[in-house]
Amino acid sequence: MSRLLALLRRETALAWGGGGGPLVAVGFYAGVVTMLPLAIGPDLERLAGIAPAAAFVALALASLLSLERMFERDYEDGALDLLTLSPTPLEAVAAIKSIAQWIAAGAPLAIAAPIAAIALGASPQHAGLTFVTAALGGLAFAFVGGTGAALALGARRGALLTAVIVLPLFAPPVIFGAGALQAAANGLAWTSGLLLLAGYTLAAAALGPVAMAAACRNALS
Amino acid sequence: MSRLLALLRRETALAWGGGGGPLVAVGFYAGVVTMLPLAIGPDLERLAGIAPAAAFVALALASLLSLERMFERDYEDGALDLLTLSPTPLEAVAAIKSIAQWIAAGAPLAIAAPIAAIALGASPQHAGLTFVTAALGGLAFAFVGGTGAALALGARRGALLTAVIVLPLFAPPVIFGAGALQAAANGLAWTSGLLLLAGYTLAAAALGPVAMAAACRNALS
Amino acid sequence: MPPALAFLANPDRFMAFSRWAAPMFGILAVVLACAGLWLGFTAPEDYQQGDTVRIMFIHVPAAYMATFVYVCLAGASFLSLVFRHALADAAAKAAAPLGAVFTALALITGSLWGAPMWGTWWVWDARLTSVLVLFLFYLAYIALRGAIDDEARSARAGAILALVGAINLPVVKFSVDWWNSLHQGASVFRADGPTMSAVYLWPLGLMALAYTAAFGSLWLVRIRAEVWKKRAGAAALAAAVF
Amino acid sequence: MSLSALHIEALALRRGERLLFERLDLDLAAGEAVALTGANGSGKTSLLRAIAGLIRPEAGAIRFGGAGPDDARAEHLHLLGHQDGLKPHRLARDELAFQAAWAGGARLDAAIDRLALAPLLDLEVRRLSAGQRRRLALARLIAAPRPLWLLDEPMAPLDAAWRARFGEVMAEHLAGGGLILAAVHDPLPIPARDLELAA
Amino acid sequence: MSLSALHIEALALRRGERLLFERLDLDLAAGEAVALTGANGSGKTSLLRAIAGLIRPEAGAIRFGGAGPDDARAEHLHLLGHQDGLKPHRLARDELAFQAAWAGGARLDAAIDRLALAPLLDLEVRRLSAGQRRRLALARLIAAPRPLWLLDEPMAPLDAAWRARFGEVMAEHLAGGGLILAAVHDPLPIPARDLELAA
Ligand code: HEM
Ligand SMILES: Nc1ncnc2c1ncn2[C@@H]1O[C@H](COP(=O)(O)OP(=O)(O)OP(=O)(O)O)[C@@H](O)[C@H]1O
Ligand SMILES: Nc1ncnc2c1ncn2[C@@H]1O[C@H](COP(=O)(O)OP(=O)(O)OP(=O)(O)O)[C@@H](O)[C@H]1O
Ligand SMILES: [Mg+2]
Ligand SMILES: [Mg+2]
Repeated sequence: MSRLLALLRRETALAWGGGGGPLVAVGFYAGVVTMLPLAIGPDLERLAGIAPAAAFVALALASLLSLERMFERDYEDGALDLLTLSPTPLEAVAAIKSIAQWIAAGAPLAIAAPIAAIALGASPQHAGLTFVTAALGGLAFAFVGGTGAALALGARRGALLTAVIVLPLFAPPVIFGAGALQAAANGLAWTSGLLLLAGYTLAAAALGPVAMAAACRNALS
Repeated sequence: MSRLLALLRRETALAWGGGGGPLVAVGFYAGVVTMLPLAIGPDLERLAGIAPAAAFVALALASLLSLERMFERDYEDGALDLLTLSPTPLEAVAAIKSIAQWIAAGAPLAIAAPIAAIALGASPQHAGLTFVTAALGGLAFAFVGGTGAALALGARRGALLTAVIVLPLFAPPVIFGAGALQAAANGLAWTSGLLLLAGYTLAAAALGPVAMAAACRNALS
Repeated sequence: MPPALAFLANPDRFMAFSRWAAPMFGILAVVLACAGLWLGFTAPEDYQQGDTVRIMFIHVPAAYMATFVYVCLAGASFLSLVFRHALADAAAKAAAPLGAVFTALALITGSLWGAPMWGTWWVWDARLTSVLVLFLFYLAYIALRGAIDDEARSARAGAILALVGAINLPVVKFSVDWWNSLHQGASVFRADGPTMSAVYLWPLGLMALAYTAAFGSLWLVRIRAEVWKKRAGAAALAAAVF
Repeated sequence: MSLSALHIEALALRRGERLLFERLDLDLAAGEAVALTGANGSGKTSLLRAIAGLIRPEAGAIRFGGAGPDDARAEHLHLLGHQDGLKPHRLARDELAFQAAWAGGARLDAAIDRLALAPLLDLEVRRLSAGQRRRLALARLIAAPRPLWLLDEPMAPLDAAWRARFGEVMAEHLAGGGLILAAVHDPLPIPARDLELAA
Repeated sequence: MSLSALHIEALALRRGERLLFERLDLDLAAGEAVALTGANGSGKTSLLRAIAGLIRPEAGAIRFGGAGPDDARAEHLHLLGHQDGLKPHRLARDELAFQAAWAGGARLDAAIDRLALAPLLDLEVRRLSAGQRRRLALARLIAAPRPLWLLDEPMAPLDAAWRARFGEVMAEHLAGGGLILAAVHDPLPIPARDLELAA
């Protein structure tokens, strides 16, 4: 138990990136969210229309940005060797890494998401839904993204290869999550979207660690 | 001269990421461009409205994703030491790194940009303008992004800190570039936007290398 | 392993089998394609779509092959992961670019068809989007394989990705359907009423078989090439002095 | 310490297309040290990694006395490689605490004491000199007692005084029933059998 | 070779809050080698980096005979540190070609030959053993002849045979009028003066 806690603490610190922590994550998010209206121009109606979607895409991209650190550093500097030499199965390590990723990036971003959406002109009455969706979506992004990051290990690649692997896997949560938000904004039923998102997240949390562990073992061998 | 060529070759290869090359870059781009309509929904008119802007923001994010590799690896593995011990001034090294970044990511993305914009529903008649804007914008992103990457060196940070430094600097090219595209789409005058973008790119190319070299020397000392 | 696969799992038997099977499939594909195209081009024009309806004979089989090849890729990947069999991996590696080509063909012909029919090259409708994601998956697989030098590790990483994709692709398909049903956009073009009379169904069926045979032939050829590449590599290494 | 021996039988290792060695045998009992020597590229590091279960042998068997292979690898051995897994931008204190906790170690203070790490704890790992960094990496051997030590050139960056002191640490470990397999280019400062890998 | 000497006068170096050493003097003439010794953390690496101009001295002067400091650092010295600047995922061939070209070296074939790198060129750097990787890093010394070699524990990962051969390479360099300053924990295989940094 204390071993898992120590790992969680380390992984969170590494994912957090030392410096600004959530401030940095949220700053990035805010940057993306401001850039879109800058690019589109200040047409209020158009902005409000895409606000929840844009917030969600920004969340996905922010998750993407932090993926590279999940396994690659540990792989190159030998820490992944240590992580395998322990009673804790590699699957649990992978799960904790994903959760730490979420704590450092997903959770602060989920808190920022409703604010960003409102800033882009979405109605405040769905703030709660936005938060829940972003939190769930972030968790899915962390597990799915980790799988991509682990697969890209040992490849002569770059962050871009991870991104290419991960983006198709990000499609369903984006559709479910942004779809639910979009539906809520249009006064339609959004529960099914949320449920599907929860289902995908659950499945990702169950299968992701297995794939990550297999990919890591493969990269080390 | 052969020294600069060798550096350009190495940097391009490193930025390129070995494997898939432009395929990977373009695949990422395609992924980002796909995600937006997934989130927004298939409303053609709405999509067409944001198409050029989205393509441009995707370009900015793709540039952002590859920044971390520009200096950090060289810093941590000692290659930056070597790069300073040469008759070539560090400013030239920084400029070449930025250009390599553009060759590996910016140029293929500039070629993909018109295609992506058209896929999102923009009118094909502005494909040429989209290409020029994306190419210029990509160059600006490379120089500005490199500056952010160099400044973040040695900070206990993460890709996110680079992003936070860089995003405000990315705002002007996004505004000018996407603004020109938007103006062209609405049948307005777009030359001023393009000129401003070109001016910003020029300024970035002139000042960026100096800032990068100073930041690198500082990180090493 | 099923007996047929177990039989082919031996590289020598596989090489002997594919040596004549590949050209046979190739000839079959040409014959079927000729028949299909003949029937297709002599079929009457569609009263709505006119001549453009003939794109269907290129497009629909390509779209069907896009998924079929992925099933082959995932199956081969599973075998390669479980049995660590080099031939299964060669099969997976060989299938991916073919699948990407079929998918690209479906996308391109669909777009070409869409321009006259829908007045646009592309809409974000459920089917189109899921095909695009499928295409991205192929690209991801190819990029991953290309980026890992070590054969064994490249094989396992690719296999894991292919299997992850096999789980994800139905979800993508299902999710875009769900998403589309929410926003009834201007994209329900799937009016397959008169399109599917027997005059169209026959050439379509023949073309589908032709595509399948062509895939079979190309797949075998590419697997053979992989096997040769491996043998050549081993020979060169044996010759080199360390 | 529930690991009483290491048995390697007819081991063959392959890296890429190259067969590193075949039919390697080794028996290591409690209290024994073996110095693994051999030319560069002869497979010392690969052998240590194979024992740790990180690479799969081409042929042959690796067995542990007193524990199953999974157990032994999870709880009864330390692998200290060329790469020490320390993050350059983290504080030495944090890295040490994690590595010790992860290995299940409770003797953190003893390790800090023994390796004189106290003045280094507040520095970032990247500021440490090569020898200081190695001492930090060695700390988990002491903080989390495990019987089998697989060491890859453990003393190269240490100065003469620290080589001697680490020799004492190894001698104590052997005296307590430990097992040491160390890949080295210079002789070990403790009595040890030699196993030479032919290139 | 247009660098005839290295003069260090009353040098003081500070890292963070710590003053590493003060009033250090050293004169190194063409054809001479100095073995820089001292305890871990005494400042050997820091001194080499200061000579290469990467860190700024607290006090004192570093001068080169026959060239200005900028010139000397740009063209007349090699620094080979703990960190070799090789990218793990690139092919050895590519890394070698770049490092040699960057140092302005035309004698790539001689380096490959002398260090027996030919069979390694098609491997990724991360697959190389520690000693092989060091040989790859040493190659630029031969590929791009420069008079002053600043070496930081150059031979630690090399096996006995390669230590001897690299000793020959160093001896030749000195015979050709080169200068060597090498931080070491073990004696150098060539005649060398000793400079010990007190901790
Ligand atoms: C890029 C655009 C397009 C894509 C990606 C696409 C994709 C697909 C896919 C995946 C299928 C299912 C094949 C199977 O059964 O496995 C299909 C079938 C079909 N497509 Fe397309 N399609 C596109 C454009 C079009 C257009 C423009 C038309 C005609 C107006 C069209 C007409 C059909 C028909 C008639 C079928 C077969 C019958 C059916 O399943 O309803 N497609 N297409
Ligand atoms: N994928 C690969 N393909 C071919 N050869 C490989 C591959 N991976 C490793 N090798 C080779 O396997 C050998 C194993 O090296 P290993 O690191 O085990 O040697 P070592 O005895 O530890 O050497 P050193 O004393 O230099 O540390 C090296 O010759 C290396 O080049
Ligand atoms: N920012 C800093 N703050 C405090 N101390 C520092 C800082 N940076 C480096 N040091 C210290 O400066 C000293 C310089 O170490 P240096 O690497 O020069 O030693 P070295 O003689 O090469 O040792 P080794 O033999 O272990 O390689 C070390 O004690 C290190 O801890
Ligand atoms: Mg080794
Ligand atoms: Mg040192």
